[in-house]
Amino acid sequence: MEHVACVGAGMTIFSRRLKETGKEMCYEAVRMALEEAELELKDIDTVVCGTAPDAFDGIHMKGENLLDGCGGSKKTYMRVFTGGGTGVLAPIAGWWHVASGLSDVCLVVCEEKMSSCFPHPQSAFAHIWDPILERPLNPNLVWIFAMEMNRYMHVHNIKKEDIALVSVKNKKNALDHPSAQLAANITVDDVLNSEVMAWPVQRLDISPPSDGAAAMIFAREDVVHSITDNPVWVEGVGWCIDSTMWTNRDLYFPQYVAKAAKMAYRMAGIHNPFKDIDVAEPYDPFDYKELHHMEGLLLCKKGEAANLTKEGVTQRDGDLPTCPSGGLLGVGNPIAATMGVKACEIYWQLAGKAGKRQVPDARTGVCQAWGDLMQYGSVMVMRS
Amino acid sequence: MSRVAIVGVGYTDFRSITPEVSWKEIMYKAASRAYHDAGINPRQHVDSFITCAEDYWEGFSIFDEFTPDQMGAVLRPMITTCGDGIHGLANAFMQIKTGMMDIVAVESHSKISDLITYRDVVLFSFDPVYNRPLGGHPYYIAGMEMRKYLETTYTTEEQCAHVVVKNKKNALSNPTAGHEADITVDAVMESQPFFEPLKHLDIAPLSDGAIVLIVASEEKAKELTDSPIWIKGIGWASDTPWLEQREWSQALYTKLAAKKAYKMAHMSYPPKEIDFVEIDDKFSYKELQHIEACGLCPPGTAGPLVTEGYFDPGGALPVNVSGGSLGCGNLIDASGLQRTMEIVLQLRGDAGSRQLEGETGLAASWRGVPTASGACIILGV
Amino acid sequence: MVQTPQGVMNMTFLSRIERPEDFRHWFGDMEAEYVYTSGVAGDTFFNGLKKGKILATRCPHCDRVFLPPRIYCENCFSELTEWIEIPNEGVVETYTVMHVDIEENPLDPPEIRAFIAMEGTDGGLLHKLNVSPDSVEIGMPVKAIFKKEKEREGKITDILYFEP
Amino acid sequence: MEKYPGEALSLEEMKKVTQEKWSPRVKYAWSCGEAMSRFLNELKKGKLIGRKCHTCGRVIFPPKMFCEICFKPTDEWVYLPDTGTVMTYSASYLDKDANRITEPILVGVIAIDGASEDMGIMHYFGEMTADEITFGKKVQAVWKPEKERTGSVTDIKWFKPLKE
Repeated sequence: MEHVACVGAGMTIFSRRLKETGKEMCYEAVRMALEEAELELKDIDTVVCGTAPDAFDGIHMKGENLLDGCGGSKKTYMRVFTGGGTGVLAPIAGWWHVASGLSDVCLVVCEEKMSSCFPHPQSAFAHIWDPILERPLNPNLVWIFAMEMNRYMHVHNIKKEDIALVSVKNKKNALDHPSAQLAANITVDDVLNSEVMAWPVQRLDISPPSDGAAAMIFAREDVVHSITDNPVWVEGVGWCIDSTMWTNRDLYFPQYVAKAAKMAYRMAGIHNPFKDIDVAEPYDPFDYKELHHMEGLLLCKKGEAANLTKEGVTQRDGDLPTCPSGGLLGVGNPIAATMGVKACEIYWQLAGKAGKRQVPDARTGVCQAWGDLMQYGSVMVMRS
Repeated sequence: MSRVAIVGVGYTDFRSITPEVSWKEIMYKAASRAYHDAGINPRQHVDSFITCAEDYWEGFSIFDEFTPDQMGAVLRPMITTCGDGIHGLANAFMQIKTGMMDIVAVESHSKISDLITYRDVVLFSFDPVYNRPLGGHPYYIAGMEMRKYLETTYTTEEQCAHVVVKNKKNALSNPTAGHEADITVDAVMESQPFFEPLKHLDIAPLSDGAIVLIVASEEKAKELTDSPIWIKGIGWASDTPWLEQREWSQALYTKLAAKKAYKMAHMSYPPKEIDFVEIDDKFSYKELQHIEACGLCPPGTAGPLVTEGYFDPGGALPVNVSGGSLGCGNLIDASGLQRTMEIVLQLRGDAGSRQLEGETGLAASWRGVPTASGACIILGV
Repeated sequence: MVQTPQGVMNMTFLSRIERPEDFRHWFGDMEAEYVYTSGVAGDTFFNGLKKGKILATRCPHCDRVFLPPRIYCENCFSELTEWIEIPNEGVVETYTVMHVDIEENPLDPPEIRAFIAMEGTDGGLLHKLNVSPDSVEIGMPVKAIFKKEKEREGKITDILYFEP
Repeated sequence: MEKYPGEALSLEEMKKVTQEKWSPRVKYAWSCGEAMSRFLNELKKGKLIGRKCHTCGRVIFPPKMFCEICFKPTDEWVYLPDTGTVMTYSASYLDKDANRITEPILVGVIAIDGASEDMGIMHYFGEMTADEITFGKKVQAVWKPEKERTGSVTDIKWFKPLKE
């Protein structure tokens, strides 16, 4: 197995609407990553594109449409897609392109342009459900998360005000992120008093739909050192899917995330995740999801994540800084392009390039994404 | 470097409609046969699963959700790649090459009969501001490309019609094929002009079907079977997606993909080293264009050669003995997997009445209008 | 050899529907409304079309002129900032006579679609050709015919068609 | 703070840039196949049906012709009662298009009695208020009159509290 490092990353701002086309967004993220790595497009031999439903951008086979903006024209180009899990699965795919020995320098580009779906991307979400069993009930996407959140709160007896702390923390962290769409100083009361969407989910529990793109460059060990003195190595990868039938399992714990995490930790030689990991970027499209995923990532025992948050452990200056980027709640949620606040953020943190968001002495980091019908986990461990 | 092999195949019949199975059940059917063929249990032996699909072909915003159960992939590593079946095989190949995986299952299917508005969906893949607003049947792009190809290479419409006749006839010997026929060149030439010079019978009709291939590391392959089929080379590539920037006369994506595959297979003169070929023929002229792009004959010679019988099952270089898309039906993104499967069956000696002699075969795919993406795989015993 | 597990792996289902009328189909769609911004390059191009102008961008490194215009060079990824106005003329690079519509019903009269390589660029435009099917040929010089200025909306259809 | 690329548009600005609109025609007739056809046909008769796997002993609901855990065909059809237990729930003030509504939609996952642990479906609750729904509550399906049933999950109007 070839040793693989990330040598550069880039991302656009995340915004409710961007003027750029999907291709143009990809180009801008890629250019930033190339500049950081001081590489040119000709140095890239392989391109991986990660982008989620075609129904957002409103282009069938949108991977094909985006490919020139991704730098894939006349190149070896591949799109992977695992719903919301794409944001970390795409860099994992970049890893296997390089680790297999097939590619020397691989560019990974993630994109989402949700504003094309007008007036609201909700109409695209209407089609993620089973057409026979669920779509006839006219479901709204928020319902499943509300049901999962409720089950999680019920099983562990967790209070809404404790969950709201995640939203407060991440929106505040996002104040330091140049891409942030919803950075703010808010209070727990703001969250608890915000509009009820589907109980127990309220407006400030949710991340916003966004347009955005992100890019990362991975290189093989023998070329890494000619590119940078400051590589961040991919030490562990894991991905896992659970059954389609989300109504056939207890939703209180994301077993698929735990399986993916174990796979990645085994590869990285991590035995005690809480101790061995210095910074974490679990997927946080909803505030409870950060807690749910900290448990899935085995960073704490089941039901304990809310306490850690309350104790300040997950703050940037805590023992386990979690979502120092500001996450999806603060920076925005352009599905696949959340690679920018997950995998890219861990890269920047470990390379010491996170600017005002920098957490001290971070050597090992983990990022994770989650997707499909609450059934997909993708996990990547990096080390400087 | 350790090698990678295909150790199991499973497939359904290819039929224009399949009302008796859901998309999950057709996948289950192909998967259970592939696992049986490889002598494995997916719940114990398969390390990773890959499906090749696009949301709008299937009717879901996130099709990946609906894939694991019928593959035996629950709580296992699984991904969807939005590509042709050979793109899926490429991911399996790479995953095994990392040393992390030993056995990977690759699935691709077409349940295109579920989609009522196929042509509208193809049009929906066009650039939304420059191309799509002009509307029309999306296959007009193929008509334009065929015109340029014929003009540049001096290939004739009759030579393209020969491809249709050959492939539909080949399909008569393939029990899984769904569009087999014994017809004449005149019948093709007289079929309704759709997008001149492209005629009705130049277009591969749509088909349903599912295919699963089991890919294994060298060590596992030798454990599992006495006849592993080795992946000698694999490559995939895309030309620009801009119709306005493209070289209309040639299939650059196939040229680039084949070059990569040949390099990996250490082939210096592929026409002498390859015994038979399964190549994309979603439109008749595409077979000729793709043969030339693979460097199996010089540009402009594939047309005359097809009329001479060079690409017939008994010819010097049999092409699409399975019947291809014209004879089996267009399986959309499963097409590449169907072609690879045919090469595997031929190399294993399991191709029944259409069995050919040879030790090395090539399969090449194209993702259809309006894409310029394709993949290429070289297999050997 | 790995042992084949016990059981009936190759038997697909153990029970089958036997009457065709018992099979069900479920009808549905994946429809939504979409709005596409024409992008940073596209916005300049389509605002140009409103004024009857065709604008392209040039890559100074590769000396290529992109039409449709891009903000980046596809080959070297340089940022493109140099806009040039090009003549409304080009030659037919390839064409087809469309005899059927999207439902595969006959189109009468047939419609001609072409890719027009535009003068002074390395690209061109895909559009309709207003010419009889008998007289069209590859290499034919054609020019863009615009809608009346008042009717233009900043869309590709501001060009009605190309004609000799 | 350094500037990251991208040009944000307000809703007003969005209306001013050049753009295209499109409403695709995307329609499906999904084959329901063996398992779902039978399931829907039984709903029309006012019955719930599952499939049993003899290897793991689970009764799978909604039914599948294959067991995803054992990876083998399931063995027999099993009728199930139309009662179950509330696994989780929500009271939604959003409809499917994210429009705000004042009377919440009560929805949840109901594990069906007689099926294996956690095997349930999503459905509505009725004949109770949001406050009356609790985890573990026993509920029963309320069926539409036979004449109005079409073989759909909506043949069940909602689940109501089960009277002991």
